[in-house]
Amino acid sequence: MTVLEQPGSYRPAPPPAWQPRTDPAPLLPEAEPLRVLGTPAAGGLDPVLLGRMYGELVRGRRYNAQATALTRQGRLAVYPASTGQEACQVAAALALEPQDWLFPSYRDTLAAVARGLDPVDALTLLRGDWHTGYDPHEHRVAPLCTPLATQLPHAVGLAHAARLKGDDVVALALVGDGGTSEGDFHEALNFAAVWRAPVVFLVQNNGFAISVPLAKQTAAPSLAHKAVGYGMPGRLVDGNDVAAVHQVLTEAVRHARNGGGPTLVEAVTYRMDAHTNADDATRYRSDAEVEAWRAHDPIALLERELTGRGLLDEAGIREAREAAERMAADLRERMNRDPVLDPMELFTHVYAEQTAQLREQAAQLRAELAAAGEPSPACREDDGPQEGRRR
Amino acid sequence: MTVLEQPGSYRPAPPPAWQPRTDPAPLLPEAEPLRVLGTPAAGGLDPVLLGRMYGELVRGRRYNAQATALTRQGRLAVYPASTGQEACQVAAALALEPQDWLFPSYRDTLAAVARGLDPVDALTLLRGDWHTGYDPHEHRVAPLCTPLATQLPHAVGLAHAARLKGDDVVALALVGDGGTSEGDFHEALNFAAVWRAPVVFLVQNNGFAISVPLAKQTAAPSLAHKAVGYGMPGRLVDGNDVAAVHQVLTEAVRHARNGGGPTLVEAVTYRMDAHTNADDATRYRSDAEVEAWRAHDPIALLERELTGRGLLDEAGIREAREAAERMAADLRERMNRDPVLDPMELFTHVYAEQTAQLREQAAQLRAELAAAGEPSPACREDDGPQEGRRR
Amino acid sequence: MTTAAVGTVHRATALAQALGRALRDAMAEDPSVHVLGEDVGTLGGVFRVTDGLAKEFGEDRCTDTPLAEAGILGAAVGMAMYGLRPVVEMQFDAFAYPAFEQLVSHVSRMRNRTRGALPMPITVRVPYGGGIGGVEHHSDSSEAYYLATPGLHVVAPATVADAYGLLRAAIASDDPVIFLEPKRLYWSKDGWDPERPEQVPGIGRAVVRRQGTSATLITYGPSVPVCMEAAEAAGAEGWDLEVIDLRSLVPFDEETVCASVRRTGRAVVVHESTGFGGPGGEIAARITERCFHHLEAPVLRVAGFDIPYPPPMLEKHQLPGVDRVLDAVARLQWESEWTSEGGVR
Amino acid sequence: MTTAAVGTVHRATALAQALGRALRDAMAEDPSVHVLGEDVGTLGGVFRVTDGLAKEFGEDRCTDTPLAEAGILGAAVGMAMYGLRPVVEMQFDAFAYPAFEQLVSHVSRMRNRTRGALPMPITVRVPYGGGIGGVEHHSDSSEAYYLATPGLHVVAPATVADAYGLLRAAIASDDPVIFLEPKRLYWSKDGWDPERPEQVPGIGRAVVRRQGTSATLITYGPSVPVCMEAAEAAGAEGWDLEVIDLRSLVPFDEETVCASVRRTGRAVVVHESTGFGGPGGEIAARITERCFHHLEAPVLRVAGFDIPYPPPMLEKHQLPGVDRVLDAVARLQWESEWTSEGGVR
Ligand SMILES: Cc1ncc(C[n+]2csc(CCOP(=O)(O)OP(=O)(O)O)c2C)c(N)n1
Ligand SMILES: Cc1ncc(C[n+]2csc(CCOP(=O)(O)OP(=O)(O)O)c2C)c(N)n1
Ligand SMILES: [Mg+2]
Ligand SMILES: [Mg+2]
Repeated sequence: MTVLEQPGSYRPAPPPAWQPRTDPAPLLPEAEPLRVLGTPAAGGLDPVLLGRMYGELVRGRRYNAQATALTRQGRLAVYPASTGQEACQVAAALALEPQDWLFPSYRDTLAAVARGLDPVDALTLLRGDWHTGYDPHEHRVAPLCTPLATQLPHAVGLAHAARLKGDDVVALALVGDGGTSEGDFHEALNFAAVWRAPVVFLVQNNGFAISVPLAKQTAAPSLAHKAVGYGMPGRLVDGNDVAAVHQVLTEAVRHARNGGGPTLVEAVTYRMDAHTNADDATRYRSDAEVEAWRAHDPIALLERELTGRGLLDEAGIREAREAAERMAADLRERMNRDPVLDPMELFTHVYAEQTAQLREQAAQLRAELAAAGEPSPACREDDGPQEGRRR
Repeated sequence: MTVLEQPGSYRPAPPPAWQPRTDPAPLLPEAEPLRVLGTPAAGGLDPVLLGRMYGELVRGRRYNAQATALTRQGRLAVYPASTGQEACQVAAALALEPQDWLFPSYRDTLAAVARGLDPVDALTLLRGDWHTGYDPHEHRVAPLCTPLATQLPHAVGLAHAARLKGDDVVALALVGDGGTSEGDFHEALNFAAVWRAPVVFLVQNNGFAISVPLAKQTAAPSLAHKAVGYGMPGRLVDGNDVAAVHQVLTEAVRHARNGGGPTLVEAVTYRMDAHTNADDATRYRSDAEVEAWRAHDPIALLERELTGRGLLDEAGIREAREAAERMAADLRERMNRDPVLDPMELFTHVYAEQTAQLREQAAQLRAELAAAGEPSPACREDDGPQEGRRR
Repeated sequence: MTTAAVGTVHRATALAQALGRALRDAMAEDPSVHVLGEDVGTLGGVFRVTDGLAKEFGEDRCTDTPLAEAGILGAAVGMAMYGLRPVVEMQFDAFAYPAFEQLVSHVSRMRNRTRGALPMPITVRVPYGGGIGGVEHHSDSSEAYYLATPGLHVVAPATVADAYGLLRAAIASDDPVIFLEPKRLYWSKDGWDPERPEQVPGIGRAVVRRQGTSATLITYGPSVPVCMEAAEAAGAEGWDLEVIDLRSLVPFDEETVCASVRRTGRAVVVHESTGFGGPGGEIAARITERCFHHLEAPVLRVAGFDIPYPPPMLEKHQLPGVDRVLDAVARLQWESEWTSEGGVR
Repeated sequence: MTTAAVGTVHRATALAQALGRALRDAMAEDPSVHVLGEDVGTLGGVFRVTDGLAKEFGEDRCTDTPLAEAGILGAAVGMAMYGLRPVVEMQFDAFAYPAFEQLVSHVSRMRNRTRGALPMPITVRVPYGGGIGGVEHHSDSSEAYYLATPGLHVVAPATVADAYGLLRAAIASDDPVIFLEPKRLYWSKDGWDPERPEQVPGIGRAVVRRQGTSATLITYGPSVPVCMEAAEAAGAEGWDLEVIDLRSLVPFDEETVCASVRRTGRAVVVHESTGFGGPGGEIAARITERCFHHLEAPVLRVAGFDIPYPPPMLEKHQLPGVDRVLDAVARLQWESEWTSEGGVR
């Protein structure tokens, strides 16, 4: 049976014989965002996993703060913080197996770090260094994607390709509430459903696309309701409840892995910081709103659960914070070193084989640099494809 | 209150206070395509309207046949027939008020004709004459649109503009099942819902996008289920039941007119002819399937209803057919005359004011034509904007 | 308001603000002008160009749209069909690409398709070009795509006065205009007075920004200041350079350009966009076709390298600067060097 | 099979069939080659280029996708990331526009962005150009958009042998290739033998289709036969024209082109795409930069008018035909006419 032969494959039939392709009822999302922390369901959770998530959340919060600070020191060109959204970031990373792929958007540095990327490499783009500062194959993390929603069809294609090859690989793609309005969102979800590709879409609905609130973005009951229009299940989850997000994503990943096809997950969360360090959030939202969300902080929610159940004490909290500080210190230290970029590398990766035209232009730049007394650090005569400078 | 201020305008709230933007239940489509003909509901229908629809259906069927014949005589470059879909075409035209706008796709010549367009003008594009052979303002019919789904945001923008101006105008936009996969479909529906624009989307689900069956186009329970993801009502209707399509569209148009916003209507129908005269449908579907649909023919359905209720007899049927024959004869006759095109008009409408560059190029063509002994029929020195040749 | 106060104000008017002023004045004069785009309302745009418009004219006139560029431009088409004059903001150059089909297949052709019945008085504002330290996708020079699309006007101001005047002209135009805003000049000021805006001729007219006799630099948008600086520097080397600011690429002001080149006999086209297939090719070819026997040297081009726009830390190598312009001028065969090349002549 | 039989077969191989054969051979040799697009499977494509592939290799290798070009190309990006070699069919030129963002922002840049880690061995087949009586949107020559996008190769065959050879090369390339298929030549035949396909050099090599001494016609794709015909006709007027078929626009074979022009001293670039901002500008400018002192006349261009592609009944006026090419050749200043122009020289 090929991937495309689906059970009950539809043939058009006149209305008397018409049937829905699938039963819509099971595709509809929960009536309100799923919560686990603070509910009886939390009792069944693995304490080791919870502890790990706690450490990652604390580290992630610190990472967001440190990266934002680095923008003020001119060490980062820009930083779109995921402060307040750490539960989504961490749960996304932890829901995957090593062979799976993560497709982050430009805001998801943290998810990439939680998945194993070096915290400095993850910031390469944002510090103004090369566009992708890591080998995507190493941790199966696609480049941070800036054009909104365009990474979603990539995730579908990769998952589809893996399935065709018979590999056990699931792709998890992240997108914002604003990104759901793009045509690429629609096309990706439709392809995924038609191909039954093993892919999970996680919408981090943080209430805003820069300044535009959700009410101007959609009139849907919830973003998760979009799923039924593609014939895939929609799930709605409290995006600040790391256990709930992790549970929903793990279920969706398992469903995909077992051939069940894609799932759309909406995590309701909030962007506590401005859009980026360059944004002024007071222009479009009130402090009161922000404060209301602060009372629903993802770290606090988990901390409450863990301390309440005796799984975390003052020492544990201190330990987590200290680990986060160490990470931050290391990040600060390494980010304060100036990266060494080779201008000649501009011509190296445009094509597999450099064209005559680019050779000529490379020669021009090389001559200019030499004339200016700043020869290329790795000045090679041919400027042909070469290993990346840090590999 | 501005158009954009919607009741209950959403502000993000932490999940304990989370609510769906709207109740999804009323947005879901009927469980199976709505039928009116042959059901008790048909009893309440206006006999005059039914009679008019019958005449239009018969005329429409004949129009499709005649136009297809004209392709064989080389009088049309191509014709995408709507044979079998006449109920959708006719109902779409009749559901609108004169001030409303129709946005047809390339297959919807018939809807444009049913709305009042001259049958010959409606074929201008398809005969290889100028791209749009009519003034869209005259009958409020947008140009037949070839790039799939791209007309949908136009309809939204026009409806939105009319509403901003306080005009009582509804836009009805037609699209195929295949067209629902395009990003523009998604973006248009989303804009319409967010803006509460007075627009109705009619998907003619005829089972195929050229050769690609619906099963490879979507995995959704039905295309009408897509509506809920935008927060608009979805309706599912038997597309061969002209009374049912008319009823659903009329309701949707009224809803839009009353400020209720957009509706997505899926009409389940079937394309009886090949995709166009150039297509070979036997490559991708069986005769048996076509025959199954022939038993559910839109004209036969209405004929059965009308004759059963004594509203139509042999004479009436004959009369309708004769009227259709007269239309066909007139079409044949007028389409057999060679249209006179002015090559110099190529430069007339590119810009409001002709650029120096185009003036130069126009002069070149004029000289070439003169040298070849075929001067432009309306050879004017300036070739500036001028009235269309037939207006 | 005293003259002194006006002086204080106008010296402080940055290009971005002049654009905002143009939008405001156009909206005040003509109720059919509507602004739409991502974040143009409450926020006033990421570059604050539309700041205050939603407040002054209401959200129906200056509208935050859903995040979907094809949808925005497609809706603008429908609005234009109904008689409005939409001004669309694309947030950055590369984020205009999703709207490419609407632009090429509809915006540019609707008038022609309908034989004039449906004109498209749409202005598409595109913050464009590099030099702002923007990460990937925020520094594209995409004008080549628009140039090659008949039916569009393509405009790129370089001064505050032109920013105002050309945007007014674009909005007033009954044709679609791609309005390329040089991001890197958004905060530049040049003494423009918003209370007495100088008259800018309509779209399609180049301007000689500096008169000279030795050679002509032909440029537009963010490269205009670079060429002016290069021309100043060239004086020291004995070259008296003329600088032409094209202001609009379509329509192309061949007359002004060719008149200059026929006089100077030498020309360099300068732009930031990549060279291959870029505007410079068209301009150089056109000049050569029309002025061949006046040319002492081939028309040269100084452009971005034919590579994807570099990361911020390397972008200085991509941007045509004064040195590269002067290098090109130096290669305009001032000596008898070419005769030694062994050419046909 | 007898030689005679082979002869019968190969004389009957049309360009479209050779393309299908190239796909088939590539798929047979390399299991990572996947074809996807609208109607490519069961139907075999609207031009029947992919006929039989789904049957031979299964629907997972030759896949009818949903109707969404950005989705198709975007999925191809992901497939390429996983090591496949997707060959995407865009149904017609103008229907590639919805995929423009994926093409420009990802396909062309992914290798560069990732410093070589994620190459994009994607072939995008685009049936292009006019002359087939197609209604609006079915006859665009969109190569200018692709030319101006670094990271893409742009190829356009004109003969059956090149169709086969270049498509094989495109599929084998580790870089993305825009493969422009001249619709109007789909059914042309020129004696190519599928059993003994002649060797075609890789992408980036032009070919001199006709040697001549008076002037060089530089062209590609559907305009190649036009130029060949013009060259034959020119003989009668005493001109011995050289005809260069570029075969690929990117990389551009400057060497072959410049060598010819240096010899002939005169050149005309011919293409169907609109002139302004089209490939001809780049080619003419480049030749002039490199061969200035060998030129007896400016490099001229014969191109489509700068208008939206006309309706079928008028398209003959848009397409550069033999007469226009000869008119341009006649304007290459054969006499002393230019000296009388009063130019500087
Ligand atoms: C195609 C495209 N259009 C516009 C932008 C500019 N932009 C960057 S982030 C952003 C808002 C994104 O909102 P959302 O999807 O909700 O993600 P969030 O920022 O909230 O994480 C916009 C408009 C872009 N990156 N890509
Ligand atoms: C953007 C775009 N892509 C591809 C095409 C080519 N094309 C023309 S009709 C068609 C199938 C349309 O199917 P559907 O939307 O179901 O409408 P139907 O033909 O059944 O009326 C295709 C792929 C097109 N016109 N526009
Ligand atoms: Mg958001
Ligand atoms: Mg269909």
